[in-house]
Amino acid sequence: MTESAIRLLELTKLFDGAGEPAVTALTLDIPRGSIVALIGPSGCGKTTTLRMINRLIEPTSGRIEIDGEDASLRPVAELRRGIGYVIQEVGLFPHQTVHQNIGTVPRMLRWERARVDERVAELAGLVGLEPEQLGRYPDELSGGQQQRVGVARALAADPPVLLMDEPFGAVDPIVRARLQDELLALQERLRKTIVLVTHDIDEAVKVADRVAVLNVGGILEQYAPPDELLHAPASAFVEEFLGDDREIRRLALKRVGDLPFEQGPVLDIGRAPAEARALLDDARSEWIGLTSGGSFVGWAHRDHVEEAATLAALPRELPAAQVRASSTLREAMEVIMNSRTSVAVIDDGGRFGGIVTLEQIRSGLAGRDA
Amino acid sequence: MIPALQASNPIVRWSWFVDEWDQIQAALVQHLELTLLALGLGLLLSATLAAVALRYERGAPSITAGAAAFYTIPSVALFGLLVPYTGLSRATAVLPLAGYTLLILVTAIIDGFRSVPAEVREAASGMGMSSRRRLLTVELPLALPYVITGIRIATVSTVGLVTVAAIIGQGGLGRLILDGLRRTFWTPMTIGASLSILLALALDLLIYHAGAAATPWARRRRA
Amino acid sequence: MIALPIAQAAVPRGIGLLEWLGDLDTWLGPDGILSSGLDTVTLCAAVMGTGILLALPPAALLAHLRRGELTATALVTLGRAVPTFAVAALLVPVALRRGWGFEPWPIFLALLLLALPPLYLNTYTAIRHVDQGTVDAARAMGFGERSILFRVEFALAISVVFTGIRVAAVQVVATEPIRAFLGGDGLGRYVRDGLGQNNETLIIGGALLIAALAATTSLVVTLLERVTVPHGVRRLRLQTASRRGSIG
Amino acid sequence: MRITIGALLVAMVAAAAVLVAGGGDDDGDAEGPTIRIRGQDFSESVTIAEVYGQYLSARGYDVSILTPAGFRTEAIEALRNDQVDLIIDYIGGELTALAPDAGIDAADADAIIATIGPVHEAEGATVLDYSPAIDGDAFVVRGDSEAQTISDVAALGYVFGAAAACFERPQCFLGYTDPGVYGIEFSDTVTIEFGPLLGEALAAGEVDAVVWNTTAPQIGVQGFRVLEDDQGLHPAQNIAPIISSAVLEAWGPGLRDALNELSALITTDDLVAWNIETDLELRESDDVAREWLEQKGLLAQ
Repeated sequence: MTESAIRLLELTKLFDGAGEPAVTALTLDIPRGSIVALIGPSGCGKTTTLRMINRLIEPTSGRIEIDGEDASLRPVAELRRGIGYVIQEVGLFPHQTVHQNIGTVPRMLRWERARVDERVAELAGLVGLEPEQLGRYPDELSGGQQQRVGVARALAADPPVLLMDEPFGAVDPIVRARLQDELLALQERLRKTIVLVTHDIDEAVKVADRVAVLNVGGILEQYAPPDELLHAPASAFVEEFLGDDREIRRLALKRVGDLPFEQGPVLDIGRAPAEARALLDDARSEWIGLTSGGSFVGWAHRDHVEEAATLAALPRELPAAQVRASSTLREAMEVIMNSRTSVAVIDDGGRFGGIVTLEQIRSGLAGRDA
Repeated sequence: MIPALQASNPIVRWSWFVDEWDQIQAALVQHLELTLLALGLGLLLSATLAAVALRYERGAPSITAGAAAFYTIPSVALFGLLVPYTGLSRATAVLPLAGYTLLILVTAIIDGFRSVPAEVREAASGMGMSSRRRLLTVELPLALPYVITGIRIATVSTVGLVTVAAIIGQGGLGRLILDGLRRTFWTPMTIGASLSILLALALDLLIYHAGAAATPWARRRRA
Repeated sequence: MIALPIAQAAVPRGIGLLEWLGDLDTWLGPDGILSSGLDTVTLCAAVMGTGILLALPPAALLAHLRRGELTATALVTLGRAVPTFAVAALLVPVALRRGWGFEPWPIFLALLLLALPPLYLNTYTAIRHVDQGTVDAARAMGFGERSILFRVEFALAISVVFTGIRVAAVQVVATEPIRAFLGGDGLGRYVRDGLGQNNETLIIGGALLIAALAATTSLVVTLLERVTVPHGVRRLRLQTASRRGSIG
Repeated sequence: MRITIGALLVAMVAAAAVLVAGGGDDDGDAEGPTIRIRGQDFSESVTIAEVYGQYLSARGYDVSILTPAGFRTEAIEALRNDQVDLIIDYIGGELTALAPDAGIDAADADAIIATIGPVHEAEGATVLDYSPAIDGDAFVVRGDSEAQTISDVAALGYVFGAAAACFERPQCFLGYTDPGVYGIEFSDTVTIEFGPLLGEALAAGEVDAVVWNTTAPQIGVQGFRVLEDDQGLHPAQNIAPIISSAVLEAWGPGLRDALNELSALITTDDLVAWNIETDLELRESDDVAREWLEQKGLLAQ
């Protein structure tokens, strides 16, 4: 594991008047350049933990080290300016334009105007905002656009650390999925240390490199990469929290391209029918796939192959299920089951890439490191 | 049945308007001065009280209740009570008038600051803004629409109330009204009352536009 | 020429406020606080009753039809700017010459003019800004326009309407004392007599009584609201109302 | 944008500060301080203030005629608080205000001056010579009344109307109802703001008798009558200037002489004439005063 960007050491928070601590002796290493998701039921102290990192809440005891330095010893304003902060409600300043919103921290850091403008334009491009939207007020944007502005604002001064508190909780599932993809793409380029609070296990599994599951009172139940978490829950609590379909969730972690390549009973239509018959016998299959010039053109049934003069003359059925190499196993499984067959054709931009069967998916899940 | 008591006494005798323009103008200026003084003082006091109310949540009800109680003291009585201390001076007029703005302005300022969404405050703090900077660049501008509405209401009612201050010789246009009442002379009464209404409307419009210019982002919300 | 000299008889100069208020004679009798207070309460109640009848129906209807927004604001600003004392004083000679006497018409009309703006504006604003989704839902459920106005819009707006009633009532009660300066009596008589006699006890005592009555009025309206308004609606206080210029 | 509203507020507060600080006129005159005159809040007093003010101004005195306000109480308080330097008041009223229990013959103007003079002197003001012009209290009834004297009213069960102040004064309501003086029992009483409303109320039959002033021009025009004060209750109400002693000294004896000369020239008829012009012909007090002064040749200096 790479070095830690943030270390929480025996962190405890007891709010005034509360009987039980909100966070109890939490110790967590957050590796540099990774995304760590904090997840758990409400009352598990995940947001409190996040807010202790940028000292919106001061811990009762314990320590937070950022780059090996005690966070409590740094001036709070300076500390926060070096940490991007994104929240569910976004919290854009309604009285400032998108441009002004994004430029808030650089202005506080007294950057020159031209440099602020340049940075704002760069960030707008990065998060996918149109230049003409920069002059608008937040009220004039959609929820998804507002959230993009929020992310851009948090990234404005290029902070090494980004804290995100249910950043996509307020947008609809389609936009949420797109924003998650964008975050991953962004992380691909920026390699920030990101701490993400979420209550959505799918989001945590999809986005995070490591997931910390917290129990009520901020007690750490398990801290592991998503696949390990899903495959081997450390406690009954985690198992219950992940739900019955946790194995299915694991399907979301692997892609079709990760499976061993399988050509399957597939032939070019220029080949002889006899070859096809031999292949069908070998594979004990009722159907044979036909390709032409590297593209999949359809399935033909064994009965027709028996009488056919050429493969090209065979009556063909178009494939009911198609996936890409980049599709997750979960997507592939859904596609196959919806097609009422047991096989999907891998098609990447017209190129035939092999086939994937339910059997393959099942065996792919069996081993942790398949 | 009543004999013609007086010389022709129309609702407005326009020659009087022309002849006495100096007097009218002076009254108008004095009216404006008193209104601005009362508002300025009222705003300072309200800002202070509202700041206290916002800082000590538990004190807020007593502060608004106090302002509300002050509002119910009849202005005539208040002017009368102050005369032995401050005489027939501007202070005698301005202090009660400023006091009457408190209820409206304190409420408006408190509402304004309470309207600032918690997430906006949190985002500001999370970005490392000092509380002073947050107050000036985030909370104050966001509270402005409420404050401006409060100032508009306070202005309009203060302009009306200033006329009452004529009984202590500081009335501006109220002077004309009182003069007309004293002689059952409609012209000064009509002119005094009409100009007072016009002044109120003009100031209201002015503040509305100043407010709109100061809060361009609220354009859509204002609708 | 009439002088404004110093009081001697009924209320001796220098009598303490508590002493004055503690004297039973101050309260009872034809000029007593109870009778004067009743005078004031009766007039104010009449003004408020008339005001509610005059202001609420057109405000509710126009708001339901979503018409006359500018007119509402303009009228109300105008109403607020009219100096009540001038109006009342102007009406007195008119009333006298027409044989209507000093009271109650001039003061009644002047107070009515004072009460109408907050009544009208709060009702209008409240109904105008009832969530359109709720209204559409009611319409989709087959509510008639009349039911929508009464059972949906007015029901949801009632809390803000009550705020208008409270503001109007307090203003009316606090302004009614000018009646004492225009040939009438009521609670304002103590302030008037105190000013005439340069007697601070009377002025302060009178002002306190009026302020107390105004506070009581506010309380009574609040209690009325509590009895009338369903709990769920009360919490719905339209925040926008105050920003849109209604008072409360 | 924040700057705009901020600037607006700053400007407002700054303007307020300037206005509060300002207000007082500079007295650039070498000879003496500005003489501030303020009339009380009824036409006659306003005109009188204009007459004295314009007169002094024409004679080279530095004069400022303030907005009329209040009545006697406020006028005396303003003199004491150095908010005004010269008032012209009615001596009978002064007596009831300053020495209500003096026990002198209230109809004797000299006796009144002898009583109120020292009271003012002690407070730094000087009562100058009184004028022959009198504006006394008037017990006024409609023309068709059976009464000739105030005593006659006792049998009539009248409704009585007067300004608030009258009801607590021995020389007014208390005197009318005092069995030792007039002993009248009114059937009802109404408090009426002092001025033309008294006449309106009387004419409308809302009241049967009011206490007004003898120079009120409406009395004649509306066909009312002033009843004879057969018990001699009403005090002498000559007008007399009362001036800040310091201002009087600063300007020297010329000012005293000038004021005394003017007072001697004003008559009761002049007061009535002025009131007719201001309250019936609806002319302005400053114009009325200037015309009278011109007519008397007092502005020609």
